[in-house]
This record gives sequence, structure tokens and C-alpha cells, in this order.
Amino acid sequence: MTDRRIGVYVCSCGGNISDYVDVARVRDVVEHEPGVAAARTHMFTCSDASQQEIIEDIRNESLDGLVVASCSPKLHLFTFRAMADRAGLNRYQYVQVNLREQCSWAHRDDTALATEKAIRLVRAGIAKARLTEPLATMRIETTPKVLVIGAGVAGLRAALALSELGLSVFIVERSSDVGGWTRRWGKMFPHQQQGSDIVAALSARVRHRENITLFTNAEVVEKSGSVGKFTLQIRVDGFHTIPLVVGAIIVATGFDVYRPSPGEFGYGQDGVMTLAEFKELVDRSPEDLSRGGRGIKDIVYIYCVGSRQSGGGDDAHSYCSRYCCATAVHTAICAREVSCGLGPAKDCIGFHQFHLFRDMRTYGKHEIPYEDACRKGCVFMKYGDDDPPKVDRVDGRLRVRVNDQYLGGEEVEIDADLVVLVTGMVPRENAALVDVLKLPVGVDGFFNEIHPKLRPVETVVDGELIAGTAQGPKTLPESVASGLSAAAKAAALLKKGYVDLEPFIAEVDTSRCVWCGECLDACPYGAVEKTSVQGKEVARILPSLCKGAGACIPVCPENAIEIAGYTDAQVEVMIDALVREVVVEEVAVPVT
Amino acid sequence: MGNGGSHYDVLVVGGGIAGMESALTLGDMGYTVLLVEKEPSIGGKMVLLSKVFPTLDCASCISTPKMAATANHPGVNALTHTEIDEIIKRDGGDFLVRLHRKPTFVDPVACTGCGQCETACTVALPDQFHYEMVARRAAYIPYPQAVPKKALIERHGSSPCSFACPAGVKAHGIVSLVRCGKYAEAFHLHMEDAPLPGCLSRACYAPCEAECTRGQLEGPVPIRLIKRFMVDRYYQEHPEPEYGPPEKRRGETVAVVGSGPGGLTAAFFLAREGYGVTVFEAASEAGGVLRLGIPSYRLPKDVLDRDIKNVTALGVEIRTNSRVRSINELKEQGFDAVLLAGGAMDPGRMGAPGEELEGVVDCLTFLREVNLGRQIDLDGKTVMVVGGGNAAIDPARAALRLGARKVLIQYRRSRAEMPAHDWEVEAARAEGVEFQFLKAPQRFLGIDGRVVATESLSMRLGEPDSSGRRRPIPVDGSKQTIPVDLVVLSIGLRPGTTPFAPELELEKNGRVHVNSATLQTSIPWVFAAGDAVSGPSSIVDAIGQARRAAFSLDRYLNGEVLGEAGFDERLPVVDKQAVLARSPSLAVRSPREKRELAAEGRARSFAEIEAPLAETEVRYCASRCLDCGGCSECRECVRACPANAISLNMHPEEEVLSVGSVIVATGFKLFDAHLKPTYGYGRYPNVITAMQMDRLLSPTRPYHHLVRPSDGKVPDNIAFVLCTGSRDYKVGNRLCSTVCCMYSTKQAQLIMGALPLADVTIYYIDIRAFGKGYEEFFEQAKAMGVNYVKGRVAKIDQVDGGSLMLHYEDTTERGGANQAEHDLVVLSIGILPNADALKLFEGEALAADPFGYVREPNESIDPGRTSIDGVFVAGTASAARDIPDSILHSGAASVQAAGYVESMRNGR
Amino acid sequence: MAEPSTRDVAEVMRDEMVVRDRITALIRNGPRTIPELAEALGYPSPEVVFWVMAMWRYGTLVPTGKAGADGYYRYRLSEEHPVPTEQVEASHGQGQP
Amino acid sequence: MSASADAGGGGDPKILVFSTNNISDPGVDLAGGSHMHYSASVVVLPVPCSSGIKPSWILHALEAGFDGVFIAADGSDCAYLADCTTRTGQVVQKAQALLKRHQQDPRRLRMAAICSVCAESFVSHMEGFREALTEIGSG
Repeated sequence: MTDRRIGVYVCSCGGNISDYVDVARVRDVVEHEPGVAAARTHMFTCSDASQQEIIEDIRNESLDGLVVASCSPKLHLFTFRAMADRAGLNRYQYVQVNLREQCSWAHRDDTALATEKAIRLVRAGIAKARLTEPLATMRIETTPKVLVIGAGVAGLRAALALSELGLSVFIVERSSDVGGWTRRWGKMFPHQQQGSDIVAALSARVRHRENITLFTNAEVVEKSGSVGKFTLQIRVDGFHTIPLVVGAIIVATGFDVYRPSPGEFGYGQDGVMTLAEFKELVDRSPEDLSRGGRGIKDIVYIYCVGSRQSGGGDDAHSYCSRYCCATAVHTAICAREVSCGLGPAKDCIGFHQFHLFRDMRTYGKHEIPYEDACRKGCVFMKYGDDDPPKVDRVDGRLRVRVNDQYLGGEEVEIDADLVVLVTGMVPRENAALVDVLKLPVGVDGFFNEIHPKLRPVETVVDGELIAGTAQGPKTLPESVASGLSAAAKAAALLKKGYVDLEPFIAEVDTSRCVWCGECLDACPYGAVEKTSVQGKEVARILPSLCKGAGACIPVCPENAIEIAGYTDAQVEVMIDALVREVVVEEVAVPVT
Repeated sequence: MGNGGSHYDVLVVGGGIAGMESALTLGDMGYTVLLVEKEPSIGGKMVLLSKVFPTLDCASCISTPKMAATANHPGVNALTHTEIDEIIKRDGGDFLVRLHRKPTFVDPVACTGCGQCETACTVALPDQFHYEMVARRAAYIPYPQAVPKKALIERHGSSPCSFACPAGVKAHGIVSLVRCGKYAEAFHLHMEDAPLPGCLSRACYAPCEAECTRGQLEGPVPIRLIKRFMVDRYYQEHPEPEYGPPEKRRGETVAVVGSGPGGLTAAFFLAREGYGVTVFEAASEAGGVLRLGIPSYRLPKDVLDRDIKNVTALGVEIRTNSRVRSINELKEQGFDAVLLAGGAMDPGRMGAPGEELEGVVDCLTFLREVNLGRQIDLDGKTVMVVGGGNAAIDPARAALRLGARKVLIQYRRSRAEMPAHDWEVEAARAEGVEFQFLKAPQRFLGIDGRVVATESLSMRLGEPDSSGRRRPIPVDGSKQTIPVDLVVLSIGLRPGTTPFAPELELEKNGRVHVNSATLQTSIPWVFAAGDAVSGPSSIVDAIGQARRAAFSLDRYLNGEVLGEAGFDERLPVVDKQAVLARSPSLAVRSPREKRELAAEGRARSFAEIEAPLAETEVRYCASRCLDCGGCSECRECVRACPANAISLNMHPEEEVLSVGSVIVATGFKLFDAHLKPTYGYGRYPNVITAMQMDRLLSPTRPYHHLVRPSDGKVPDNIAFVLCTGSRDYKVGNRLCSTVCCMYSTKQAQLIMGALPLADVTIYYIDIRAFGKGYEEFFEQAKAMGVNYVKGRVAKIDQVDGGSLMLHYEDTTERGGANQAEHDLVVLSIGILPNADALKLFEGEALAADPFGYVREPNESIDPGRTSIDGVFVAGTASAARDIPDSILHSGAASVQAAGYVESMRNGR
Repeated sequence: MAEPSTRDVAEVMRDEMVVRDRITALIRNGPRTIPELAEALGYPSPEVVFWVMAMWRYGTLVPTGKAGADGYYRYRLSEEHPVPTEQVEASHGQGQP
Repeated sequence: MSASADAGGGGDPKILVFSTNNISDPGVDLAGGSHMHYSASVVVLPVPCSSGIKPSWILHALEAGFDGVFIAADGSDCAYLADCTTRTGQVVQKAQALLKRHQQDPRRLRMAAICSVCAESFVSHMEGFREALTEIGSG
């Protein structure tokens, strides 16, 4: 019935299994299963001595399949795979059966039934082993080049890091300049460096790297291929197109500043400006803070403009923009410095800054500048989530009314020279790029990572990484860390020049496939593509992208896809073995 | 590259989420990585969480694959339970690393993680992975998801009591077994190390108790009495030993000279090894000093008889009335080796006139007569005992029991110099023995050859003599005559080795000359122990020495090299102050009451003086044990382990290696909620920390359900106090901890899921829901009904039934002083820098920022780079961070570390 | 009942080894809540919580169904006690080659 | 003489559980590791991801003699797919339609998310399913 030669090893686990499962009986029953060439019990299968014995069996008995029935595969799958390697048996022809966690320990109340179950489990393992074939890990060659899209700080820093690892980098920047928003800004928190200086330093370093190529006024217009080898078309200066081949792509396209709609908190009126605009004003002011020749003495900051707007209209931004509280506080300190110098409060008489906020989100070390602002005379007033301040113009001056929750909701009126709308970050308009790269975008409009906790720079498209504020609002150091992290992931893919993949991936039976496209839709990794075999349109699985999850399998109407290790035949023989009755005579009468 | 040891491209210190991420990233790049984690599992704190915000993913489900990947990555070597001793930057730009692997006392290869050792273990310790909400055992698997999933044993060192025992009896093990009611196991444990538990539990001077750490509090654990209960119980149930001669027999035979404690012990251990053992005893009965020297009111003879059976059951033959006069004769009789264990039997003489008179006897002779039951009538007589050792006390007390009217002890030095144990002196005094210090007889006066009086002189103390004690100098004109009927001389016993003088090298004082480590004599096949070697000493010392001599003798007969190795495998003794520091709030627990028979009544009877402890009393006394060493060495795990994986004599393994770059991923410390005393943590059981709440909400929780710690009731009104230990000058931490708002919001959501009827209130200052998806998560919690109150909590008081009154100021209300009652309060404790990170480096120091975190000198451009070129920092070691930010930061550290390694390779 | 605890946590936990026999004996006569056990044992209930939870952890006792209307669970002996030492020994012996 | 032991836990309904290598199989392991009990008639077959289970396998299991099939799904913790639960739900729907077409009671198929530490939840699901299948009776 079978010409397989399978070794079966049933472990006592020093009593952990054998106290509840009659391991000798299990062995006696299963050694008559078709294809079983050796069946033994061990006190501890994982011990060196037992492994050595199994290795000798594999060699002496020319075993071509192996079943170890012991503890959970989480403990020893790798142990026995390594043992198979040493014995010269293909590691994927080894099957582990879980007799401890899922049998003896769970059924300590009935040893007879535990033994029956163990027999069925081991028979299923044998049945699967009979249908194993030698498999090899797949080696995918990778191109040691990376494309970075966006030459803001995150992109520039990522490029530098990769270049230092010997990987070639192409930077594609849509605008004519590098540095993004940072280039436009003066003193930035938390380290009081000038944004322009940071960019200058970075771009100088980039220029010195021979293996970095920078394209400005450039866009990615076409992409094909997959991780390890993407082929791209770059359009530069609007007309000529350059082809590039890279192994990975880092998307670091940055953010935009929220632009309030006209009338929102008085926006559009003279003296009402966004935080970004105000920051530029402060940065530009060498000594006294003034506008149009008039000194600025009373400033009102209204926080959460364009952020945390739940239940609003279409372009409402329900998320928190993360950087604005700290930026506003920092800018207020800078504004005070410009107006009053670094001296104590008495030097600053007549200069007032009112911060109308909801929650002060100066997390972590940003707490210190917030404290500093409090000490330096900034007044903080909390307004209710559903009770925003109102900005009017009265007698030519701006008047802000707010119900201050710190005063039990009492209304306060403030006459202001300037109203600063603390505006958040919004996603950059990137429709064309999204279309080319097939990158997923979240409900907030930023690019979506594959896992928000543990894989914050990876996307569902292997080899396409997201960095900096393209993924969501961030401060400068956070954005740079994100860029470096994306560089790390790119290097992890490309540095060795190849990637080894487990062979448990999907495979299409082209004789059955009629190309309906269901699998293409089902695969979140883009591992399916249309191809043609002898003129017939069929699906093809890209091994480098397939994760072996199997999402394509149940959707195929023709039952044309299988995963190695979990084929129909394997699963069905296992099911049959798991349900088959255990008959006592089997001990004596070999099953044919 | 390196000075000894192996080389890795990168060392990652810390196996939490940041460390694992860094190691995996670098491993994938193709670099070799050494990951060092001090805890017994990688995974850090994240794997202990219930779920993670804002996705409510199960923390275990997303951590464990990462842990498995780290452990199995071909480029990553993950060492757990390992401490870095120092990292030194070298001129070439690489780093020298010294580390040591802490012993787990379990062979990791053999261990299958089955947990049977845990079930068997007799020591309960607070479980650090459950933040001390429940006990674990000293033998334990860190938690079900641990990687590697292997048991280990918590041992701080030898417990002082066990370490103190000259015989190596595991006093701590016996106490912990008795504490559990495992009396027979305790007996067997004793027999591992000494075969005379009955005698020792009565007549031992109990150095274990003298060393007991509890002695520094209200009094030591009464180890000897605990042992006595255990032995009595066992002997009652087992009048005969449960075993016979060992199955494995050896051809060689050994002669043991003397059947005192040393001889019996040596015979026992040799017989257990399978040797044919014959004990030669000069007296008519076996036991030596145990039978002849110790009166039965201290050691009943039936106990001694039963102890001797422990030895004879192994097939040991004891030949009484057999004085050995020549060692060579024994050889001629066919013995392959001889062990001399004769006692100090030759009485010393004072050399005073009248010493030969009838009625002047040495203490040994006197006690031998008494103990062998000779009729001695001292009714109404006066007895003087001369001497200051324990050997003076016993004859004095025996004389009282024989009817003496007056018993007097004269000692030529003062009380302070007296070698006798205090309690013996006190017991004798209580019974009516009179002590005269700084007095000694110079002459014995007799009539008809029989002593009638002594002539004593007073003494004063001069300069210290060779023994280190001050020399007594007679005071002129202080002569005093005292009428006596009997004088017992208890001075200077000498070993009875004289007959062997021609055959064996002896010291001047008559002791046998031996190699002090091996106890081998000048004749290779002769070993010696006990008083014959060290002069008169205690029973337990003799036993310990005999065991050592038997060990050497066995090695000798096996043809093995003799030496120190292999005999004493004790760990260094733990520091008692450290033990006390572990439990700063120990309450005084009354030691048991001393329940001896009243002194007046007992002094006239040879019945045993000391009353036994009752069972409940014994277990109470045993529960006072502080488990100084952690593990008690009771060996229950050794018996339980099916894989034979327990190895109690592991030692730290040191390693020196070189690495190209270092990533510090040492994580954070949690704020200690005790430091905020107004919140009552540690005093009010229903005030817990958020880490504890996270454990309670986890499926692998310490309790079977979310119940409050005061009484197991399901809580229905739970409060969270945010910013506990954060944004707070008073506790020295001005920083925001970044994660508390969100984890509290997460816990609130989970509580609403687990207890739909419960009210949950979060007291906050600002809700810092700043990350991706956080604001939405916060809104979701509000929509579920979580009540957010803006205000700092000033104080928490406990009210009736364990509930808690929170005093807070609602900053959104005018004059907002307020209070509210809750039945469970969660302190959302903050994150603090882990100062350990800064101590890793020798030489060039790793700079800290003003808050104590690892400093990143150019964070805006090179986040993750530290003050030392080539050293990087990942995760919360440089700032409070949530998980995604830690991951990003780890990526930054690892790519820069890789860059450093490349620049080194290219010789920059 | 829930007096501020004065005893060291480690010391309380250690007492499990002494008290667990008594708890076992008490619940053998029928399920009890923690306050009931505290009353019967004469120990404060926060201490009893430590012991009951450790005994649950190591398989000696289990709660009976859901908490009662008073908010308390009742505990009974589990059907399967921890393996008695004799049994471990037997399997150990069996394991010798 | 065929002294046949019941091919299952003493007459309990025979349940086939599809678990997932990364998430729910460790959860089932933990049940055993914590010495919780469920019927020995429950057997577990691990697959990579619950969204990759074929309805035909489920039908095959019932036709081969299992009384019920339980999918221990990854739920939101799935390492492969963010929408794993939805996809597995679709597998269940398809399978139930298939079962109906083959005159099998669709109640014989159940699904629940079992995380890697959901030992108690797994055991209670097994108990509930056992009761339900007992009520349905042997097919």
C-alpha cells in the first residue's frame, strides 16, 4: 500500500505522558500502520541518547518519514527538525504529534480514553508523514538597492543609514527641495535645534554619499515586481522617465498642516493664524513680536483645531495630532523669549498668552516645557469637548470667549492681538502614489502599517515600508526614528542579498485553475498574479510574497490551490485517522 | 578578534520587546547577535500584559511568536538568566564583555517543563511575574509562555542554619518539610546527611539555631525541637528501619574503631556505599559518649538504641567489648581500610596532691557508672565538680539526681571564659547546682584514703595564655577548705590513641596526625575522625568529620584522587541582613513557649527534662522560618523530577567575549507605589497597581477571576488613579509616563467586558491619547460608560469592609474638594528610568539625561545613539515609550549599530 | 476583616504551607467563601486570599460556579488533587530503565 | 472478537478542532498545561490560519464520523490577516451551506476566537459544544 519507511517514536516524558497514556500500547498498535518501519518508546525522546538512537534508525532503516509523539511542537519542533538535518532526513518530513499538552495532561481523569486518543493522534501523524515530500526552503535573491520616496528628515535619514550599510539608495522628492517642513522651521522642540540646520546637515551628509542618488521634482509613476526586485519608473521634471530596480521601497512622504476652513475659529480674519504660520512669525522675529507695525501683547492659543473632532463632517479629523500640544507650548516659550527675553516674569509685564486646551498632551519629557510655560506666565484654560471657544471681532480687536472648566465652566472673555489656531497634521495628498504602490490607507488618511503594535513600518505589501509622518503624526525625533526603523527593515530584507523562506506556501494546480480572480482578491499580500500557461489564463503564486496563511484556499471555486503540508490529501487522511476506531485486535493482527 | 571567548557583531542587553526587535532585525541583516537577559525568560514586561491598546490584541499572542523567533533565530544567541558584569570599550572600537550565567539549578537540556518540581516544592515565595499577588514555589517555571520554558530554582545561597551545621544537615530543608507536614520526608532528608537524628535532636548544641536569622528578631526557630518532633513521630511509626542492607555490595571491608557518633556515622556512610563494615567498641554497649557520657535525662537510651538501628540495618556489625590495640592487626584480619573514630577517653590529671584518693574520680568514669546504671548513692552528700566545660555540667546535674545535698562546681576562670553552653549552666543553676568561679582546688584531703575535703585557692586572671584565654593566677592567702564526699574532675580529656603510637604518627597532645582536608593519616589506608583528631568536641562536629573521613576513605578505595573537591558543595551562605531587607515589614511572631519540667521536680529524676512540642506548635514554629536561602534544599524536587534534571550544585559560569557594538535595551522600572503613602498601597489590600490589574485581567491571571484582594469579592466600583508617581515633584518624577492614560483606558474597557455591571471611574489630569488610534480608543471607552473625572486624588482612606474613600479635587468644578467610595482602586503607576543601564560600562561612562534615562546626545538626527560611540539604546531605556515607539526606536538603534559594525569592518 | 495588613507579604504567603491542610479540611465539609474561611481559621481575610489563590493555582481547590449574590465565590476541593507524592515516586521508579 | 473501544471519549460526541499554529493551538496547549479537563473525544488538528480552512474538510470530517467540527479561530490576534475573523466567518458560512446541501446539520460546525492564553475559554467552548452535540444526537 505504501513504500514509505516511517519511524515513530512515542515519548513517555518521564511519566508526564506515560502516567496517563499507555505508551507501550500506543507503540504496539501503531507499529502495524502502513509505512511504519520502526516504532519505539523513549523515556525522554528529546534526550541526547534518544536522539542519537533515532538518528541511527534513520540511517540504518533508511527512514524517509519521522513521527515524534511527545510534547507540544512549540517546545521541540525545532529540536527534532535539527535532528532530522543531522541525520540527513529532510526536515519537512518530520511530523510532531502533541501527546502531552493536548492528550495526557488534558485527560488525566481517564487514562484508557487518553490512550485511545493518543493512538488516534499518532495514527494521524503517521498518515500525514506518509504524504510528506522533501521540501526545501526557498531562497529569494534580492537587489541591494532601496528607493526612498520623500526627502524630508525621515527619508533623508533613512537613506543615510542604508547607504552606510552599503546599500544603494535612490531618493525621489516631489518638490524641488529637500527637507520638507523641517527646512522651513527655526528652533524646534525638544532640542532647540534650528530645523534648517538639521536639514542642512543631513543633506550635506547625503551629498557626500556616493551610493545615494537624489531626484528632485520627481515622482514614481509605475511599479511592478515584488519584494527583492521592484521595477519602477520615475518621472523627473515632468517629462523624462527613468527606470529603477530596487529591492525595497520606503515611503516617507510626510504630512500637511491642517488648514482651517474659512470662519473656523475666526480663521481668515486678520490676526487669526495657524500654529505653523505663527511659528514662522516667531522664527522670523528677531526682537519684538509684532505684526503690521503693531506689537503683539495678548495671544490666545486655541488647541485641537482640526484634531479630535469626533462626529464631525466628512473631513473631520477624529484623531489626535500628537505633536501640537508640545509645539504650541514650545512656540509660546519662544514667543515669550522674543518679546521679553529670558528674564523672570517681571520683565514680561503686559505680555499675556492664554492657552485654551482640552487635554494637555505633553507626554513624556515634553512635560518639562509645559511646566516651564506655566512658570513663565502662560495661562491654561480647559474648554469642554463640546464647548469650543468662540472668536469674534469687537471694536477692531479679536475677542475670544471660552467657558473655562477650571473655573467651573464660567465664561471668560479675552481680548487678543493674535489668535493662534493650534492646528494638527493631516495626511498628504498622495492619491497617485497610492495608486502606483497599492498601499493601504487608514480611515484617518495616513498610510497603514500591517500591525499597529509590533510592525509599525511594514505594510501588507512586502518590501514596501512606511516612515515618518506619512504613517501618522509624529515629532521630529520620532519621525527620524521611524525613518531609521524603516531603513532597518529594508536592510533586514536586502543586506544578505537573499531571503530564505519556509516552503509551506500555496501552490496552484493550473489544470484546474480557470482564473476567476477570487484568490487575487483574497490575498492581502498581493502574492497572486495572473499568468498564462500554454495560452490559458491561470493564477500564479509569488513565492516571495506568499505567507502560507491559506486565505486563498477556501475561496477557490475550482479547489485548485493547496498549501504544502496542508494538502487536501494530507488533511483528509489525518481526519480519517483521527476518527478511526481503535480495535484491540489491531495489536495482534497487522492491518494490511 | 577578541581576548578569549567568542565574538559577536552586536550585543543586545535586555530581552524585552525592544531587545528582541533589535536582535531579530540585526539577525535578519545577517549579523551575529548575542542577546543577554537577566530574567529567566525573554519577553520582558509586555508578555505579562493582558491585552494591548488600542487594538486589544492579546499581548501573549503577539509576543510569543516574537519570543519564539528570537530563541530560534540562527543568527541570535539568546542567553537568559545572565548578568552582564561589565562592558569595556577597547582601542580598536570593539567591546570586551564580561558576563555570568546565573545557575538555574535545573539542567535546561533535560528539563521538559512539566512542572512536577513546582508541585513538590515546599517553599512558597512571592511570584514576581504576578507582581506578588500570589505565591509561587522556589522551584518554578516563570510563566506558561516563558521562553525557554524550563524550570529553575530560586536560591540566594545556603541558608545560615544549614550552612552552620558541621554535619551538613539541611536544617532549612527539614524545617520546610515539617512546615508542610511532610515528617517522613524530613526524616529521610536528615538521613541523607547524618544517621543519628534522635541523638542530635536532643543532645546537639544546635549551631543552626545560633545562626538562625530569625534570632535577630524575636528569637531563632527552634530547629532542634522541630527535628525532635519529626524524629519522635517517625520512630513511633517506624520502630524498625524501613530499609535493609544495600543491594549493591562491594568486596572491600572496613574496620571502624569506636562506636560513638563518629564511628556510627562513618559506618553508616560506608555501609551505604556497599562496604562490609565492622565497628569495634571497647565498652560493653555501643554508642560511645552518646551512651556513656550523656545522662538519660538529656538523651533517653531508647532513642539512642533506635538511632543505632539506622546503622546496623545496613548490615554493619558492631563488636562490643572489643578494644583495638593495633591497626596492623586489623589489616591482618583482612580489612582493606580502617577508620579511627575513638573518643577522647583518657582523663586528664590535675597533678594535685590527693588526686589518687578514693572519692576523687574523673567525669567520664563517673558518668559511665551512672549511665550504665550502677547504684551510686549520694544521698545527703556534698559533691564538688572541678572544671568549666559541658563535661562539668552533666556530672553535677547527675549528682543532684543521685540525691546529693549540695553540688558545687569550681572553675578557675570567670563565668565569661566558661566553655559550657549558657543554657546548660542556667539549667544546672536552676536545678540547684552552685557555681564558684575563679576558684580551684590545690589539694585533696583524705581520711583513710578517702577524700573528705578540698583545699581551694582563689584566682585572678592574668595575661592570655596560648589558648587565648586569660591565665588564672592563684591569689596568695586565699586558701579555703571545703568538706566534700565526692570530687569529679572534668578537665582535659585526651584521645585514647596511646596504643597506636608505634604504628601511627601522632601529635604531641596524642591526637592522630591527619591531612585536615582528607582526614587521611600517616598510613594511607587509615583515616581518622572525631575526638581522636580534634580533641574533645561536640557530637555534631564528630559526625561531620566522620562523614568527611568516610567520603575520603571511599575515594581512596575507589582509587580516586583525594582532596577537597566533591565533598562540600554548599553555596556561599546568604547575608542575613539581606534576608531581613527582603522582608522589611516583618512582624514579631511569638516564639514558642519553653515548656520544660519545673526545675525543682526534675532535678531528682533521670526522666527526660525537655518536653516535646505538639504538632500544631511545631508547624507554627517552622512557619517562622524566613526561607533565607530561598530554596530549602529539601530535595523534594529532586525526588519529583522525572527527567532527573535538578542539579542543586550548579555554580555561576563566567564568560568573556568581544562584540562589535552594543545595544542597551534594559527597559524601564515601575514606580514603587509604596512611595506614595497617602494612597495606602501595601496597607490597604484593595489598593493595587495597574500592573497587578493587568495580571488580574490576563487569562493567565493569579486569581481565578477578577476579585478584590481583601476578601475575594467581585468588585463593582473600581477607580483608577492616574499619574501615580508621574508628573509629581513630591516623588521626584516630573515626567509624564506616556502610557498610563492608555493602559488605564484599556483596563477600564476590559473590566467593563468582564464585569458588565461594574462602575469604572478614571481620575486624571490630562488624558494623553496621542498615538495612532488612541483618541478613538479613548472615545470608545467613554461611549462604553467609563467615567472620566478630571482631578488629582489627594488621599485614600480605607473604610468599612475594605472599601476605599478617595479624596480628590475635581478641577472642573468650583471649590471642587470631593470624595467618592470605591471597592477597588488601581494606581496607574508610572515608568522610571532603569539605572542598571548606566552601570554596565566600565571606563568610558554611559551618559544619562537629567532624568536618569540613557542620554541621546543628538536625538533629533540620531535617535538611539548614546554618548559612547558604538553603543546604542533601544526602547524605554532612554525614555518612557509605548510599544510601537519602542519598536521604532529599536529599529533606529539596530540600523545604526549595523552601520557602526560596517564602519569597523571597513576600517573607517 | 480587611484591617490594614501588618504582616509581610512573603511571610503570609509562607504560611500557606501550614494553613492549607486546615483549609482543605474545612472545605471538605462543604464549599466556603473566603470570609467564611477567614472566620473559621481566625486569620484576616486578605491573608486567606493569598492562600486560597495559591491553592487554586496549584490545583487543590476550585470555585463552585459563579459568584453568589453577595459577590463571593465559594470554593471546594478540586476533583483532581495534586499528584500525591507516592504516585510521583511510583512513576519515577517505573521510569528507571 | 472485536472488543471495540468507542472511538472517542467514552461515548461523548466526537469533536474535531481546527486550531492555528500561532494562536489557538498554544491556547489549547495551555488548557492541558494548566491541567484543565475536556473530553478525550476532542482531537485537534492545527493549520496555519483559520481563514485557510476548506469547507470540504469540514464536510469530510462529518462524513467520516465526527459529530462536530470546531474552528478555534485566530480572531483579532492573527499574525497574517487583520480581518481574519471576517474571513473565517465566511468560511463558516460557506461550510454551513455545503453541509446543508449534504444533509448535515449546520449546527455541527462552530467557530470561536481562541487566543494563545484562552485555555478556560477553550474548555468551556468544548463543554458547550459537547452538550449541544449530545442534544442534536448522533447523525
